[in-house]
Amino acid sequence: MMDIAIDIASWVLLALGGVNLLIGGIGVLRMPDLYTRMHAASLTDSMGAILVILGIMLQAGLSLATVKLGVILVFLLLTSPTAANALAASALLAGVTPRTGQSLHLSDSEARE
Amino acid sequence: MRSKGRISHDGKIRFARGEALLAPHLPHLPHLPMLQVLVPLLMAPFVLLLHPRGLAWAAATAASLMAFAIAVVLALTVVGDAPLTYQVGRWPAPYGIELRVDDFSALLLLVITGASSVTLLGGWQSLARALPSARQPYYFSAWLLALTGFVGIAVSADAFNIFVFMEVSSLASYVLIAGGPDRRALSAVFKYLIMGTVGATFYLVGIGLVYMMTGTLNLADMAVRISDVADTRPVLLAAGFITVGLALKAAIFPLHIWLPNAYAYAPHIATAFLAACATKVALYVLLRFDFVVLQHSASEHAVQFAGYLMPLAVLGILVGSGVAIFERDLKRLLAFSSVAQIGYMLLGASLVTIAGLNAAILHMFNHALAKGGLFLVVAAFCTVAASSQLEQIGGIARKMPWTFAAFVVCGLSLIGVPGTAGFLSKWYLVTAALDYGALGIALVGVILVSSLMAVVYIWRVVESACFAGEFGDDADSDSETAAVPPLLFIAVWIVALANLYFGLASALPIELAASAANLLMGNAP
Amino acid sequence: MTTLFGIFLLTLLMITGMAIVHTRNLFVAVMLMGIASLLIAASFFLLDAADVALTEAAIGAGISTVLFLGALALTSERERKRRRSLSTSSLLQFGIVGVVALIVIWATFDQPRLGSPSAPVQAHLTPWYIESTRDLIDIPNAVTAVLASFRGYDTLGEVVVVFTAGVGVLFLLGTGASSRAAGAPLSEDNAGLRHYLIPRILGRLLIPFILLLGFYVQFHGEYGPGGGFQAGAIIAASVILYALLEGEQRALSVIPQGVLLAMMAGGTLLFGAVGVAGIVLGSNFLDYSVLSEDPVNGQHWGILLIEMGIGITVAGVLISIFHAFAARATA
Amino acid sequence: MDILGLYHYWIFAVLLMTGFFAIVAKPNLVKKLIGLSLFQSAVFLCYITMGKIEGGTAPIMGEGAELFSSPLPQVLILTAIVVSISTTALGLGLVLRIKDEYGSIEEDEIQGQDQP
Repeated sequence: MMDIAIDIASWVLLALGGVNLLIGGIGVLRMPDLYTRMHAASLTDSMGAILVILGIMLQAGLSLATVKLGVILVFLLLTSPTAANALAASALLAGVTPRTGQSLHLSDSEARE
Repeated sequence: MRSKGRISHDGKIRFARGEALLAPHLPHLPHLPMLQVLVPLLMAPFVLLLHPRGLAWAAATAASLMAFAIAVVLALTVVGDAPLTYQVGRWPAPYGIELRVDDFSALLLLVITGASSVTLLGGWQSLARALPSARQPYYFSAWLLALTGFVGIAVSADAFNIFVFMEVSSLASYVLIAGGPDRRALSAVFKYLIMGTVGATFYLVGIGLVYMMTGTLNLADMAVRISDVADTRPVLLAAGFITVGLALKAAIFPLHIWLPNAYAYAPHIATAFLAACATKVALYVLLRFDFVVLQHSASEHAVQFAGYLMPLAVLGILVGSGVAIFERDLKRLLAFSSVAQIGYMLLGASLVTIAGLNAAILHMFNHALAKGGLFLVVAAFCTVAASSQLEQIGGIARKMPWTFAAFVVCGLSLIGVPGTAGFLSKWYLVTAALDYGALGIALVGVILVSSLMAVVYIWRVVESACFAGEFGDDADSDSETAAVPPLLFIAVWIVALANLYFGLASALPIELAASAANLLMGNAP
Repeated sequence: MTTLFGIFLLTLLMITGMAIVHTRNLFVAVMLMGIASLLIAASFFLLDAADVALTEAAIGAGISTVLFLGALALTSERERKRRRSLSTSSLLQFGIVGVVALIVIWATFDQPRLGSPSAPVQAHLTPWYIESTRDLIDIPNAVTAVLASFRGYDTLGEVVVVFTAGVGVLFLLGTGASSRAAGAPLSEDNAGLRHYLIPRILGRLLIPFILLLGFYVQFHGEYGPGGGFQAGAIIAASVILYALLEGEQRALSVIPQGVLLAMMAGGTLLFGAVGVAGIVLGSNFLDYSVLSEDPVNGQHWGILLIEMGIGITVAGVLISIFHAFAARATA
Repeated sequence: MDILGLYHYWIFAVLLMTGFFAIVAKPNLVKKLIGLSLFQSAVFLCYITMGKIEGGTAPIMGEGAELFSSPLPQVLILTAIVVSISTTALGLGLVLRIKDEYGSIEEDEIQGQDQP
């Protein structure tokens, strides 16, 4: 009984994580400029990673694998937001300005003109 | 041996005829095939750390001379005798990597190490002028690495090991060429890098497919096991990939387009070294693979090999010589002549007879002598001339008559005038072609026409060196010995005299080439 | 299931490959190349090649991407537009490429199928390698045994290739140290990411762990996936990260160019010396069994030492190449 | 069964030629090197595929496993990967020098400058 409950919980987590990542992917494709795209990518990425790893942890049960997964999770939570931060900061430094107002609704080539 | 618990080794190192003679003096004789590679290999990192002026060159030259000495001993040991084998790490042959020095590889080793030693010996001033002193250790280290690569290919009996050393030699050759003073050296090297890597990767695909069908990488083992699967599609495809890949590396017409610029813009000394051995090593692997592994197994292979490569060889001979006639730059002229000479070697091989192979292999040796000598003379010319353009060297014969005389000797050898080394291989080639029947007559015609073309382009150089102005006025102001570095002068004449010597009394290369040809056609000596 | 997943990955890989060729933005192409490397690495993992997967991920997706980006920063990010998009020559090239691809596919029908136990690759040499690894070398990882002992000579050649590349790049570009006055004050240019607090703090936190991972991979190569090449790449990555965060100059003062050169040469020489020891002790080159009274123990020593040599050379070369590239950017 | 058993090799063929196309058709030098990397990666895939054995595990002998995939192709490809990155590094070094000397990394522009 317990096993089935854990199994169901883990699959729910995995599915939720997968959906999160999918939404992130769609966001990257659909958003208009670099910053909004990064917004889509970084947030859903972290959330998706947390959910997926929790799901796998439940699958693995109490073992060495769970500990390793925990370490991976900590690593991901540290690095992925930092990478996003560094990327955004460098973009700003390189002169990519965030789009606001009307220009948000224009396509790339229109905005450039 | 202390190694207990090891499986027995069936293929113990065999001592050859020279053992009784040399063994007391050379305790490392059984290790010589390995030392041949190790001497330059282990010297290269040392050279990198030698920064004081000239020391890197001296160390590199010493290593190169030592490698040459080893090659001579190896050649004397294996000539007409059983090959020397060496099991690296003492692992038996198809499992571990085997080194194998037979007559063919011994001949090639002589060419490689000899070319490296003579060019390095004579090249100090020329290279010192071309390179800033801070970069010299890198350059001489790369030189030894190129030597390591060429030598490693020649002694290896393992298909994948050949690939690894091919890459060592290629990467190092790129560096050697990129040291040229002209910026065009860089774009030439880039083209060479792309085409060379494509060639090596094609070769890798080819041996991958053969490995897939036979499960082995050792060339001898491959030759045995391939007979079961000889006519399957992957093996046919592998033969195609290997031939095209190595043809790229060997600059066989029409895949030669990287060669003229690479040779023309490299430092003169590096050109002399690479022209003497780089393409020949690739040709060596091609012949080895095609004749030892593929020829006897794939039923149609001999026909295909001759059918595809003979027209290419003939075209290469004619086009290479033809373009050389109209080149205005001496180095490019000689580079196009190299394309033609590779055609000769290929023509001999594509006859698929012992006589043809014999001519091809002997021509490898003789062409290295002639072309290496010619490029060395170019280096000597360029110590006073601004560039190797024909106009720039006008009248140089009056300024440096002795160096020019060496040029004429090597040029005659390239043309194939009796009394020089080049004559012998051309004579063998003509004889081999005449045995070939009706088509053979046409081939002899091609050889004669291209020899006449060689006369024309060598004459153009002689003409402008003797009769055009430029150096005529200050001919007396500066003596020749002051203009040409003495070491370079000596090196030039060593090669020129070798051209004469091997034209008259050349027992060793002829014997090596003859038994190498027998070996390739499957008749053990 | 695994096969299907493999096919899915490979299909993605094929699409990525075509996108790489198609895109005109070189930056995008490099990023896609990184993705392709990771896809290949994942496929290798499914094909039971853990060592190769690790190497492909560390070198293909990691170091190679860094080098390409370094080069792009100094050249240009976009391919120039062609006027004629479809000329006869490009159609011809396309045709030739297509025909060759079809020929290769045509040849596959005679090949052993994926995973076939009767394939020559499995039947001929493999059983010997597995058994001998167990009996004569006595380490769990057969890949390390083949790499370091049975075909150790190939590996020596490979180290020499890396060394040659290092020599070549330093010859072409000059060393990182020589193009800049030593001890120059930290300027905007070579200060790295010093002004960015978050990456710096996190980097300081991570670098020790990356180094630790590098050493783990180095010394654990006999028991699991790993070895000198991977470890060298990881250690180089940690130094490169340090240089990115703290600036070129700091990184060079921690490991000066002279030390890097000594590492390049020393690692290769260490490998060679272990091999020569075999000759001196009365056996063949690269025979480690004579290094100790017990041949199996000797093999362990030999493998440990040459893996160290590999790691040192690879780390030295990769860091040197990075510095040579980076010095151009700031010069 | 052919599809499952040969798909890896087909992808190898397609990738090999995709990379080759980039090498011959693209005039940008960096793009050529990217194509070269792709070209070589395809070969890695071919080798690793032939080493796989049905139902085997990675050739690391732990407890339990009895059937191992072949270690030899893996070793060869470890070597080839390193060779590939070495070539790429040297090629990029050349590209940087070419950019310095010619101010361009497009093949036809460079050739145009070389012709007087």
